[in-house]
Amino acid sequence: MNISRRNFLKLAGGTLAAAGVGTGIGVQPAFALPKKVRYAQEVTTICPYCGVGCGIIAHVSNGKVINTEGDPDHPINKGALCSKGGSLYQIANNDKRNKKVLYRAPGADAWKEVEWDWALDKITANLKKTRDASFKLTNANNEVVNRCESIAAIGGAALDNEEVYALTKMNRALGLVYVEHQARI
Amino acid sequence: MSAHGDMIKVTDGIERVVHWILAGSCLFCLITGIGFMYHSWSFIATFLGGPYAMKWMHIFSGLAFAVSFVYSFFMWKKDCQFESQDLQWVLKGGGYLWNVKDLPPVYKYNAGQKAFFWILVACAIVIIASGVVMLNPLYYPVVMARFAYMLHAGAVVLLGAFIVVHIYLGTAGNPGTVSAMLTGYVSRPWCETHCPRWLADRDSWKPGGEKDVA
Amino acid sequence: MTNHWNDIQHADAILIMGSNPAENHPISFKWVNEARTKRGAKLIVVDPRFTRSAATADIYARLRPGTDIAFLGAVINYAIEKNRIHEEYVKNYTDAAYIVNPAFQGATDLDGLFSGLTGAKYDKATWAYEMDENGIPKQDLTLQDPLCVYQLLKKHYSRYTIKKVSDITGCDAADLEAVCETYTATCKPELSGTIMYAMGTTQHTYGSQNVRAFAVLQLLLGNIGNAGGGINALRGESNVQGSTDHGALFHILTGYLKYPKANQPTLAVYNEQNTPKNKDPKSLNWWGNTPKYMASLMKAWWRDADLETAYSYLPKIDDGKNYSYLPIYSAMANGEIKGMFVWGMNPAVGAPSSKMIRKAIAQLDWMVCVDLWETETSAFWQKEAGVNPADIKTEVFLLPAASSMEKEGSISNSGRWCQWRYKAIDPVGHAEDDLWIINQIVNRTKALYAKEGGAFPDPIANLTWNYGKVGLDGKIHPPSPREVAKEINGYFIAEKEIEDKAKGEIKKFKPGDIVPSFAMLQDDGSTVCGCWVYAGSIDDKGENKMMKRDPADPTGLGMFPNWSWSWPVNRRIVYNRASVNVEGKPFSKEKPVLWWSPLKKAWLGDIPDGNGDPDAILPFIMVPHGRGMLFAAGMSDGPFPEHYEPLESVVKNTLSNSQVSPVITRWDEKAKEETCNPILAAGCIAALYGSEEAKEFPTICSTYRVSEHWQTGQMTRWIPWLNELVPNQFVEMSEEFAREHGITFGDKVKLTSARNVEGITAYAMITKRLKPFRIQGKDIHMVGITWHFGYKGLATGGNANDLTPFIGDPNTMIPEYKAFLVKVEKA
Amino acid sequence: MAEYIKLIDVTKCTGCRGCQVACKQWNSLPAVDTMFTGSLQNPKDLNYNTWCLIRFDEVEKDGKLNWLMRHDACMHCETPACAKACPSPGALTKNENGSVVHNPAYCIGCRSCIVACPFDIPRNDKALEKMAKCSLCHDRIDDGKKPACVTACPTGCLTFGTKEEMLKAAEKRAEKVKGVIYPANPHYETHVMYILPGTVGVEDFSHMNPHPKMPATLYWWKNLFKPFTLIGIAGVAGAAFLHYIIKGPHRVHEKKEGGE
Repeated sequence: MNISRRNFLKLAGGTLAAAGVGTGIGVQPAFALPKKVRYAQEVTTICPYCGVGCGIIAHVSNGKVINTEGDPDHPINKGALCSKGGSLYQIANNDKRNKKVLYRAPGADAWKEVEWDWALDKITANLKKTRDASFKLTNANNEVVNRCESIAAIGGAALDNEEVYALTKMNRALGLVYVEHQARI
Repeated sequence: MSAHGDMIKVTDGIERVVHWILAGSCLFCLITGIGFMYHSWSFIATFLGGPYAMKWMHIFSGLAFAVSFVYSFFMWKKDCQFESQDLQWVLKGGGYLWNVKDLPPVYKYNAGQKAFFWILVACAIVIIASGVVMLNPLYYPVVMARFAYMLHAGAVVLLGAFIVVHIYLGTAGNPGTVSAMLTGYVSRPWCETHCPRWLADRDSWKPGGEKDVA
Repeated sequence: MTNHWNDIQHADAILIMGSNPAENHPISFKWVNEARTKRGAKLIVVDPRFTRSAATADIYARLRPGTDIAFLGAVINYAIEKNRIHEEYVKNYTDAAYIVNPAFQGATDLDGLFSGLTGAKYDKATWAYEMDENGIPKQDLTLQDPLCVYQLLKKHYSRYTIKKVSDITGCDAADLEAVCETYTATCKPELSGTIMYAMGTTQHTYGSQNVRAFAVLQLLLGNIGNAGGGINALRGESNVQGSTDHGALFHILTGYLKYPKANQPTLAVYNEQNTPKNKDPKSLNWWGNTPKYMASLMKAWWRDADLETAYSYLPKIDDGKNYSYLPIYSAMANGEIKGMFVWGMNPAVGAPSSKMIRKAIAQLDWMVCVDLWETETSAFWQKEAGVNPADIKTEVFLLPAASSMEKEGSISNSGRWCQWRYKAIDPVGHAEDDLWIINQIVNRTKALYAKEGGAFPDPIANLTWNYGKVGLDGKIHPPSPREVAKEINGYFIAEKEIEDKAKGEIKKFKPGDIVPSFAMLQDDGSTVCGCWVYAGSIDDKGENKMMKRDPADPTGLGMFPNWSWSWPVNRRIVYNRASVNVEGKPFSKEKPVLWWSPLKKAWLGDIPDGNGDPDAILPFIMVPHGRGMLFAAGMSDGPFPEHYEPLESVVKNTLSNSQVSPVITRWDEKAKEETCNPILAAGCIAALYGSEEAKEFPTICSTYRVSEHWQTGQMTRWIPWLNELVPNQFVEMSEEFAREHGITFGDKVKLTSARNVEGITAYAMITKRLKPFRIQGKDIHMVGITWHFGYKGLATGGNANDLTPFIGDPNTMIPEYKAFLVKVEKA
Repeated sequence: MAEYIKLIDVTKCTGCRGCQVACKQWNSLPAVDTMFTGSLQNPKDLNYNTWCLIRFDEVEKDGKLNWLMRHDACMHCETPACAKACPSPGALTKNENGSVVHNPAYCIGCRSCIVACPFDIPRNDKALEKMAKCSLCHDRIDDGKKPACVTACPTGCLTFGTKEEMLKAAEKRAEKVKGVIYPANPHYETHVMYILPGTVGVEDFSHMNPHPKMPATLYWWKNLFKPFTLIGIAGVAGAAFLHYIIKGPHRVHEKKEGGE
């Protein structure tokens, strides 16, 4: 039973569709939901939650994710998804996401929306100030250490490989030694 | 009043209004109910603006039916008390089914009319009570709700049939009757035939009353 | 994972211990069930709580939190006593036959300790194999020498009898025996058993030894390297595997290269100390390649500097000093750390004793958080956190990050499959992907140092950061992950001719050529490689193998060699040379991972772990001696796993008089010192066995996760559909416990611990799935609480980590989240 | 077109609730405001925006704890009581593929389907005056996909296929795990079937009808009273007509009228 749009309109147009007067339930063509993903673009992605690495298809239409579901071709999950993976749609479509750069001044009791440029410059300035003030060329044993112990960098397990590689490269180039992420906990 | 000629007033205005509210709402409910019951009769809903609109029409019409029913129950119940000679009337087929001349004289309503009243009462109680349950079926135990749906329909079977009888006998079956519920007046011969005892009684209350009125 | 997710379907017995895959890795149950329906595999679940994994298990065994080693000790003892071991495997592929230094003394001789204890540290001189004149460990292939590893192991675990262990763990003896019987049945060469573990195993003071116990058991049963076997760590985050591969921990560089220490001033010294030596010709000793990988990494980071200079740019850590997760916060509390970057992490909820953590964070001058939503960490200064914002002087930046669908790049799952994900939509609002943010910070820092100079600017100024192509408009475009992926894979920067000994030909490479495999990496600075284990992820035509989507499965074993790419060199099962006997014939004909074809003179099947003819090399190529280690001298707390009680325990250790391991870092003792920072002093107290605190906090508590939320809830508590499923924090408790404490259905309870007397509240979930443990004749109660909740998000609730102890494993410093003491009362 | 069956193998369910979210995702159903219910079951019951629900029960039998998790959703009856009770044409229809589908456009919110359902599945929204329930994702079936819940199910608990295949599979599996097929009554056919573990009984599962059948009241209503309503009216009207033409109307004597 293939319900086409035309059939649907025909049905919607007339409630006079024939049905049994008597006692049985006649098989009737059902209404059809709009085929929401039929004309959408499919983009494959991998679930951002646990380490199983399930394949997910995001259906994209007009720059919006309109549906997400398990990738039936993916050998690990074969289309299956748990509750978390199944809710990916609400990550892409979520009112509460951070959409602006936020800044909280010392002692302030609220966020302030700021521009990227301003924030990045301020972060860089803070970074340099802290690094320069505490950079150690040698340790107590007079061994060369070239490190900055006053800045820590944590996290990265939710980043892509390329990002976390760049992050490690940056952290170590800055001289950080307090470098940790979720693998430890 | 002379417009009525030699006519006898059998119903007053309130009675007629209540009757027609009752009759109208009942018929409307019956028709819309049939529209719900038979998907193939969904044109009824279409004429009335769709099944959703029809749902509310059915409910409000049912409300009118219920109110007018309660009023009419108290209005007519006294006149519809059975008496001993009603049995006789029934045994003779009320003079409708076969020609019998010596019917016991009827007061205001004959046994058939009384029976119709009481069947209406019984069915209406069932229909209204079940209808109330159906308004909020989820507030009641599911078994009760299911019985409500069944009884609502079951009572309609009975009531629907009797309404047809009532309409036939009130119109084509007994010419001259319908005016009782339209103008309130019927002819004297009609009265002599259908409610002789009541007529006699009436004349005794108001000697020549009818003529006065006329 | 030594194996991968699809491979679980080949198991004949599945031991789920210290994990709860039905809830936390639900899709893995697809393959668990596949094994059960297709092969009739037995599912064994060992857990303190009757979890959703246990709901369908064939055998469920309960154990008191923190007694995993005792439990596994009983299984190991059973295997040895009943001779249910894979003898051929044990003799050929493990160190069972190696002779150990006669001066070594174990827990049986030293009442739970090992020889060499000096203060709070082991001197491991005696934990060594005896070497022959060629520098190869001495062996007794009869396994009868009382000094051989096998006999020492046997002696060590002889104390772990069913009866004894049942009394320690609280596990019913019949259940324990059923587990032993069922799991050790996989000792038959053709059978395999897999162990699925996660944080229930590792988040213990003895977490590393718990995993060691798995390794010992699997080696005895011959379950590593084969299909349906292995030790499989179920990783909790989508790319925690990849981020570890890329060196996001203090003690490693990319590809698990050891992090340089202050006493390794030059690359030459570093290479000398970190390149294991081995004289056994059969051992590949893969870490012998360390200089090549290190040189390629240095060239990736500081291309224009010579290798030694580049090495000098790397910050060095002090030998013996720990810079890991817990020390970060103790340093922060002490005011030593002034600034912090937080990349999608939420320590205000996730770190142990998190109330103290939030106070430590308040000591920072500035913090940069990069996240999709506001987290408890980025909002630690808000009123909801129970603080006065005006008192907190920390500057906080919250940068909006792109979600996984709003950028592209690869992530590596637990089974080491590196899978590419594509960009579906543009980031919401002003959000940007992390690479863009990192790139901005690096470029701006470089510019700032170029302009102003500063402390040791060379590593920043000279850092090779050639990402972002110049567009037609003359501007530098944001970096593409594809450029970075190429650097991670590696390419040549100088002309090079490399001789392929196997094929007897010479391969020529010119600058810009892709490095086809890590075997081609050079120690002379002619190659660049960001992470050697990822070398080969891009083929010589530049095709990114991580993007592959070919569902073909030529072996029929579900290895899908052309679906994405698996490190190393697309090998799907590591140590797979252990799945064949010395003649190259698979132990299991039914599910051969690989096999030697004498006709073709080649290995067929999976990519073999190390080339060469059968018996030419030993299978455990990452181990210097090439054999699986039953005796692990590398561990800080003993070469064999030994049971000790958790730091916070109401039970005396009845196996020895060593209540806790002597080598764990005792912040609780430091906290008692008068000089201790008050933040640390309050946050590090522990309710030790026999102390007053232990009497006040008599109930064992364990934290855990549920299927519907993730980690600290920093993502999932913003997802309405998931909050609908689990809207509130709750505490699981047995009906017996609830009765004793007058707690009834729908009540809220308050939990307090030695570190948090104000406590947290949660709903009581009274369940038949928890029961008191019968231990040493007493009923011991436990409760379980999720750690998904905090004060931000659409669903909020008590933060379980406000209760957890500040104590870590001596090897990895992983915090103890699974066994600590609390008091539960009706709120 | 083939007839399909969704088979729910309760022995394989691990209660991850992927189905619950997948259902909401595909059908664009908003989250419901919930509170802790004492167990993991949440929402507490099916509702207008929750068409499938994992129900959790803890049952101790023979000293063994059974943690039962059951995917509860529309059973898609062969003779759906809901559609039978429905007064609005097109609001509840049964498709050839076996799915019983509601169309909110035609639903008038009368709730008779909820009362009629032997499994207590449909739910209504009071304000919207609409009912809703699982549609077996018939729109996905049309596109050659499996229902969202089945696609999402990780453990193989939910499977979907043609009637013949699934009936065979159900028997095989039930035999293997010594389980019970539900509904057991061969005269009550549904397009959703369960395999229940043999260690517990149907009555151990909450919200499960041990003897599903079309309510007798509905049978009386639709199979008896419904035809008799029109038959009665038409019959009486016919009889009246016959009376009129045969016996004629009961006229009052004219001459009497005039004679007076």
